[in-house]
Amino acid sequence: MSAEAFDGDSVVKVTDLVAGYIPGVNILNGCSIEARRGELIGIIGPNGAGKSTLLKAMFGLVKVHSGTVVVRGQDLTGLKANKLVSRGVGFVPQNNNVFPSLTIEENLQMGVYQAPRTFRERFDFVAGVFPELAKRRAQRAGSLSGGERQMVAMGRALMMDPAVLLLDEPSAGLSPVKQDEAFLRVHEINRAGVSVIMVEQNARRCLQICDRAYVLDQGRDAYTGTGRELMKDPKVIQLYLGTLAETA
Amino acid sequence: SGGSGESSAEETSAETETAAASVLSCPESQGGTGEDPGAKGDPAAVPASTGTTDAPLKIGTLLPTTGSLAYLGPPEIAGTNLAVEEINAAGGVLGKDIEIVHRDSGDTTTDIATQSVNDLLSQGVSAIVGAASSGVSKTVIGNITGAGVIQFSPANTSPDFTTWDDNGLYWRTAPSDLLQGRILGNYIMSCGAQTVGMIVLNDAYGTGLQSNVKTSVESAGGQVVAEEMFNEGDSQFSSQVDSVVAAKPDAIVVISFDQAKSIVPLLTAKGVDASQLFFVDGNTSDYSKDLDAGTLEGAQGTIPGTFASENFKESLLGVDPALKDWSYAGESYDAVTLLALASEAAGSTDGKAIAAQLESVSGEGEKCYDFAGCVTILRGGGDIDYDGYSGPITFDANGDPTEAFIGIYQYDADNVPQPSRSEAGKL
Amino acid sequence: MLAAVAAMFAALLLSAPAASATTATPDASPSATSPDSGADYPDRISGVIKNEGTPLEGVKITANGNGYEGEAVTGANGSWSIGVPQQGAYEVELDESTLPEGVALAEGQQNPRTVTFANTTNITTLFLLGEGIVLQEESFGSLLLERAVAGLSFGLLLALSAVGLSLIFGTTGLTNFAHGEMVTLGAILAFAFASLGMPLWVALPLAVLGGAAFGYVQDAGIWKPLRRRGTGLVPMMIVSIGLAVAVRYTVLFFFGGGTQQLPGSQSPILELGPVSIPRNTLVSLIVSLAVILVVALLLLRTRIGKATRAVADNPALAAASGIDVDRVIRLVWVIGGALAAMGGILWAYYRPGVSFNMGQQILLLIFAGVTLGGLGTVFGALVGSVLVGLFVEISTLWLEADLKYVGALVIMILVLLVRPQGLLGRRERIG
Amino acid sequence: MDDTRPIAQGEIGPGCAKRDPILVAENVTRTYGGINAVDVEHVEIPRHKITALIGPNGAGKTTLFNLLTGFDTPQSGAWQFEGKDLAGVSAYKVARLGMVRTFQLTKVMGKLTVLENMRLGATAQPGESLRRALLPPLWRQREKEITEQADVLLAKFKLDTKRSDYAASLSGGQRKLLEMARALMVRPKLVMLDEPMAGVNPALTQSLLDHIKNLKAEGMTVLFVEHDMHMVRHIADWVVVMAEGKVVAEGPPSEVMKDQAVIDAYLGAHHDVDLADSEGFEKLEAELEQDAESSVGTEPAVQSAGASARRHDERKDQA
Amino acid sequence: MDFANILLGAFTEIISPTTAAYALAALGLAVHFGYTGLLNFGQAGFMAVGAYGFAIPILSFNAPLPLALLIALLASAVFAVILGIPTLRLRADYLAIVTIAAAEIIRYVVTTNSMTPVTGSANGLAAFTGSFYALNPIPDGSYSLGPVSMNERDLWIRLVAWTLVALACLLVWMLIRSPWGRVLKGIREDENAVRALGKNVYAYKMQALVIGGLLGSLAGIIFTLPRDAVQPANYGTELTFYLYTALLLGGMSTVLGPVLGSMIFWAILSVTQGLLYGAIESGYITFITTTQAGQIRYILVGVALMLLMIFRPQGILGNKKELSFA
Ligand SMILES: Nc1ncnc2c1ncn2[C@@H]1O[C@H](COP(=O)(O)OP(=O)(O)OP(=O)(O)O)[C@@H](O)[C@H]1O
Ligand SMILES: Nc1ncnc2c1ncn2[C@@H]1O[C@H](COP(=O)(O)OP(=O)(O)OP(=O)(O)O)[C@@H](O)[C@H]1O
Ligand SMILES: [Mg+2]
Ligand SMILES: [Mg+2]
Repeated sequence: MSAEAFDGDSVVKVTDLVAGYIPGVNILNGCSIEARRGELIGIIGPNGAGKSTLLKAMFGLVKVHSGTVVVRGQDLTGLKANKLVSRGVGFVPQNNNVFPSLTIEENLQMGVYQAPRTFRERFDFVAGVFPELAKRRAQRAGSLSGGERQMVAMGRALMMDPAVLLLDEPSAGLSPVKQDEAFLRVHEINRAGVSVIMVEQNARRCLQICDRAYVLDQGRDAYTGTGRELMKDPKVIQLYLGTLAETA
Repeated sequence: SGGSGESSAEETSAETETAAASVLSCPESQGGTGEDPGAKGDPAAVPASTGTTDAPLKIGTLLPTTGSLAYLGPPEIAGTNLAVEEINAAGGVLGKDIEIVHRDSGDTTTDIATQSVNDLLSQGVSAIVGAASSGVSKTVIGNITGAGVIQFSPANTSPDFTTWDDNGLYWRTAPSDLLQGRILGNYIMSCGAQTVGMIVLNDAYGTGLQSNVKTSVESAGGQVVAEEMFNEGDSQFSSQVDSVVAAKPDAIVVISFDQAKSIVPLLTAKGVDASQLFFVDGNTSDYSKDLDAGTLEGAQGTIPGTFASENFKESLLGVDPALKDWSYAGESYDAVTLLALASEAAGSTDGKAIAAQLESVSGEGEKCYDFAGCVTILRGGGDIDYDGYSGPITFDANGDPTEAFIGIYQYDADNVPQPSRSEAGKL
Repeated sequence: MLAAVAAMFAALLLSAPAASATTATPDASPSATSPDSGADYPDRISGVIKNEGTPLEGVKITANGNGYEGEAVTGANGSWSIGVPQQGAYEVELDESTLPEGVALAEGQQNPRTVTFANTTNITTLFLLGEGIVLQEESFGSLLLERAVAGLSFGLLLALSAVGLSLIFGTTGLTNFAHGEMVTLGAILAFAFASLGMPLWVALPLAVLGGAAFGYVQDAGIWKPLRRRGTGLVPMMIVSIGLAVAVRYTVLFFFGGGTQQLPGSQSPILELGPVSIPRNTLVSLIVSLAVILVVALLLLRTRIGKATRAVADNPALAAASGIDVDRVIRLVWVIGGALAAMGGILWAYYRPGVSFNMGQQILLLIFAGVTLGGLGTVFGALVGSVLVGLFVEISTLWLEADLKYVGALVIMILVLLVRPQGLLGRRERIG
Repeated sequence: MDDTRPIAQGEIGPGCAKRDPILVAENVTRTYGGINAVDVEHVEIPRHKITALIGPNGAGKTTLFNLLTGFDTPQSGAWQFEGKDLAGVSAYKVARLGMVRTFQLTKVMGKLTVLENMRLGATAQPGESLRRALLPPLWRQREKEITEQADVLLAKFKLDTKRSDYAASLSGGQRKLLEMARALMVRPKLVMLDEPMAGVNPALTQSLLDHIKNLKAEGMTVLFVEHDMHMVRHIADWVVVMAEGKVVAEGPPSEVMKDQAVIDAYLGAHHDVDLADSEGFEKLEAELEQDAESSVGTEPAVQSAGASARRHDERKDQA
Repeated sequence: MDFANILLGAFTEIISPTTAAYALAALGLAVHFGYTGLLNFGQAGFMAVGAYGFAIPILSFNAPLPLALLIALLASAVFAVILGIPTLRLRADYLAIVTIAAAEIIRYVVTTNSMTPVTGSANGLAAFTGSFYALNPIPDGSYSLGPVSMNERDLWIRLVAWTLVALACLLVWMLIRSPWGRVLKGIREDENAVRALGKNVYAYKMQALVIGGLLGSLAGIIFTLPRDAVQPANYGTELTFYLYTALLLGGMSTVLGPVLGSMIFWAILSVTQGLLYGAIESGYITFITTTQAGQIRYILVGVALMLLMIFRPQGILGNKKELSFA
């Protein structure tokens, strides 16, 4: 699934990205990451490191001061989000990731907004991943539990069928089975040819399935390596992974 | 205008025979056109003033160009401008051309009047002509008269001002509602109505007229069977119209300003005959562009003052070619002319000094009808009695006119009010 | 002074014959109404004698006072008039023997009576016959029906404007105080096009298009740049107030402060069973309802409709789903502008009248409707507005007419007390 | 304070009685439309213990929190906190009594600084009453104490560098941390944490666990919802499992996590499997696919995912 | 065109009692909206309650000044409480409409003809400030404040009005920087979070509503004093809009913002008028008449308002940073 799968050409290449919310305060200070064809990239790091900011900046939702975002050879830096969607980039934000007043089904429809014809087919796929969404398709997303919302958000992204998928903590709030399910599906999608960049605080699980991972700290990519390498790196463990899972 | 007056007279009498019993039969129209009050003086023949002044007489106006009474502003402003033109053509007051400064009064919702007044006062005006609305006048009267400046309204009809504590500085050319209301009420009864319904604007103007109409209707033995109020700023009147019509009164009085344009179609649609409709000065205007021909034929209305003469209308159009209405133009013209005359008589442009002369230039003395004529007499040492476009104007000590004509108009088939008769009254 | 008045009056009278020379009934002969005495005196006592609405001819009246006695007999139209030499108190008496058989003075009518006059030249006194004045009462049921119909029409009309407002609010979160001016503009444009000589079927659609264009221009010129800058909703709300003021006075500048009428503003009343309703109102009722239902269905069913709700919920996520947020909002402004303009035209026919502040005058009621129904929902705007319309009209059965908006506003507050999210609004989940 | 006496009184099972309950709920039900969100017959929360509330998504955990703390009203039910009946008591009074909760979807006061957020949590600040607010001497001293207390907590939660930033500028995980730290400012008797560690970095989580254990030592009772089983195993003294609104299992963590029903519905058989090791991965996959066979057709859907992703690529390449 | 005179006009407006009244009312709104997040669009209603609450006792039963003042303040507190009971549970946007409605109800009720003996209906009430001016310790004469000259009466009302503004600012400033003020701000941000921390949100909101309302009703009284008249039409929604404008011009979560905003608002009104009329009267502009100038002026005011909000949405004294987290 890993080394042989990619042929070396880079699908997403972020170079020296500097970005921030308020003029004068940079959150990302020259961050560079790359995802090659068919790669599953994990991004981990402490809270407030700038992981979400990185994804948002790549997706045109945060102002980029300098640096470039190149997707499949095209420079897409600072393009509006909906333009990125039409270039095959999908994104699941960390917070506020559903449309509360739309029903579950309508939320999922929004996932295929630019290709409404594929709805049936994609919906069946998502229903397979999260059967509870299909069962309650007419319920408004605003009334869902935290985990259910997360499923809707994931479901919306799975609907999209993008070439590159950016996920911000997709497993947060999901029960253990659902988390495993989610990781597995992400992995599956990835195997089907979609490049995935995934931010996770469930760091071990993330490192277990990803091809390569970056550790982000204070707006920079501090470490990088394959998932397994990082998982074993004592410094990474001490600073970012903790030992809780091991002592168990 | 006499021609169309004739046809309406025929129409009404024809209807008296055929239509239902509720149709009224008013006293015959006496027709008539507006006449100039009297011969004008010759501006070229005015002798030089004996007095002098350092500062020319400066008059401010506080008339509505915005707000709900905005449509009343243009004729009033034209009236004042016309007067100023004529005064200056006759050499001005105390040897200097007079100046006029216009400011917006807005309406009571905008509170723009206070600011305009501050501005005018800071420019050193001796008198302020305005406001049109009694409500606005009330908010500024303290400010103006407190500063020793005359407030001279061409259109306030609220009786409250008669007794206002104004240092003798509040004056007006419009007669208080008392007279118009009495005459209208009485006139309606003389048309054979026994029951009257009223749709009334709830403000100083509307309720003042309403209570006087009601008094005279009741004292004649009739009854007001429906009184429906609406507020300034209301814009749909169906409930008021419906409940007045439901009481089936013989006559319906609409006391409003511009709102009549919305009220009348509702009334006539409900089957009210035009001859049952009576208007007041706020809404006795030309509806030829607004209503289908014949809609108002036979309806009647009252306007204080004698009928606006063709001459006067023409002169006004010379000042403002866009004018459509003449309401209070005469009163405004007279206000400025009286102020100028009083200033000349006082030999001063000080507000208090001018006010002290207003009563005497308006009454007791040799009749004269414009600035040139009057000032000629005045400078010749005579005593004058100015009679203006709005009536004979004789002030009492409260600053109110003591006598006035109320013109009664009847609508012709084109929905244009035509002079029908005129009644004189004293206050 | 008195002499002067008399002279003035005489001058007027003198001018009269000239004006009425061609009049069929010369006004110099008041005898056309009745033969009476004292025809030359300017001060007159007069009246009309009617029995159950029919004028009585030949009834004799006398007036006595100030050393003068006059009498008159009623003419064919029942009127009589006695001229008296001076104002003051007179005793006026109706000669009951001259009344027809079976007709008598009504109860409580003084005869003879003292009539005093001062300050005016005419005084009228009525002798009521038969039962006197009979008050007309309509049954409560028919009054209620009448008000309900009026309220329904008014409410639907509000709803049309309210839907536009609610749509804009729902999509952008903006409380648009300039919506009243968008309503006004529809009517003003219709008036302008019609007065250019266009037939109504051209002028009215053009005005609606104009409203849509105004929505477009507004968004392109103001709201989109503001969104770009990330301006908050409250500053935007103030901008909308500024816009409202600027537009209102621009309209005033060009249109003037008066009320004007659109062609065909006077319409006959149609009787539909127990209900009577002006034709224009009926048409506007049907148009409103149809348009609102179409808009609501579009929003619920179509992709773009769902997109508007998605943008309302979360613009960033909407963009992340591939929705062109600016385009959706632009569309909403265009539709909102068109609906407001349509509302304005119907409003101009309903009142009837076009004036520069007509939209502002109902803005609060529009807001009340939208709020009562639940902010941001189309059906809510419909239901809320109809309720507001009904309460405005029906409350006049008990309240003074000048308080008629109070009833509706109180009801709105009471409903929100029970349902803080409005009738069709949904409560948000906590936690 | 190592209390090793048994927590339950009598037999352990769903709804069993506790030796020293701080919170007792009876027949609490809440339905939304047709859904029975919460239908708890009986549950007791032991005093001075750390209790974990776990269960699948949508089990009703958050709703139960809402009901118990007065943010929502149940269709029926009664519950006592330290013997006081709380049904119908408004949310702020519940908090005053010493039962404070956090929110799963964080609620921070965005335009207040992090420190002000913390200070707002403090109790017994006389300056919060209108009358005393105007007399600073009456509240300055207390304010100083509060600030000290806040600073200690902020340092623990790694928020000290953000102390004077607006809370709106916090990252997702930092919000979670602030939410929890703020609740601790109240010094409640019972603190109810709704997924406090979701989104928090594991290294930090680990360092916070000791802090939570200390709370117990200070006499606090903790009830928390969490999906992170390492954490549950590590600090919980007792675990309550909810599913479809009901309490389905209860017991010490080690026992409960061996319960087959809990594993099936919630944990999954292989949640400990290392996915990095390809064997483990396939095991898990097979397991999940087997589960899914009963539900909607996963297999073709997955294929179609792959297929359409490829199509996508082709589309782009043509462009 | 006389620029000195235009500036003089603007200065006159800046120190006028009406501006002081706006400042007080806008300060009340700052408490409501700027600090507590209560989108009260009924401040005109509070002003009306103050004005009528002051005038009616004096005119109806000859109440002495302090009693009238007390009644006015009490009335507005009661109004705040009555208004608060149904509305404080509402979301901000619902609250806005309901408070507009409540203020309009007040206005309709004092306008209705059926209560003329008490309220004077649409004519309003007049001649009730005698006792206030009787308190004037300033001897008769003409006084000048900078370039503006005024009589003893004008000076007295200005002194009183601006002293009140200063006191109110001080009060609000002290309240807002206290822990009490912090709770208000917390409520503005998220009332459920504050509730979860054990604060009685409802009571705090009510306190804020009452305090802002009291400031509003004081403003209503100040507004009527120089006019010696209350007019119901003065208290329409427009007034509230203008108050919000003043508040936002200055900066909504600041103490001095509302004061500065009111001054700017009135200065804009005055300067646009001065420039426009000046240009027309001195012949710079020939294509419009002074009749139209009143209308143009409002167009300019509207545009100026928009521009100010577009280019400085946080207000003059506001903190730009706050806005980036809408
Ligand atoms: N809207 C914002 N305005 C200003 N600063 C922000 C904003 N959002 C985040 N920040 C700051 O940017 C930094 C990075 O935030 P970001 O959300 O990218 O962190 P993260 O790595 O995703 O953390 P977490 O794991 O907690 O989600 C943090 O210090 C945060 O305080
Ligand atoms: N307002 C509401 N309307 C309709 N359904 C609701 C509402 N609130 C909650 N529910 C439903 O009730 C169920 C319980 O929700 P709850 O939030 O309590 O779950 P939870 O156990 O906290 O789940 P999670 O672990 O995902 O947070 C869910 O299925 C949810 O969809
Ligand atoms: Mg993040
Ligand atoms: Mg939950």
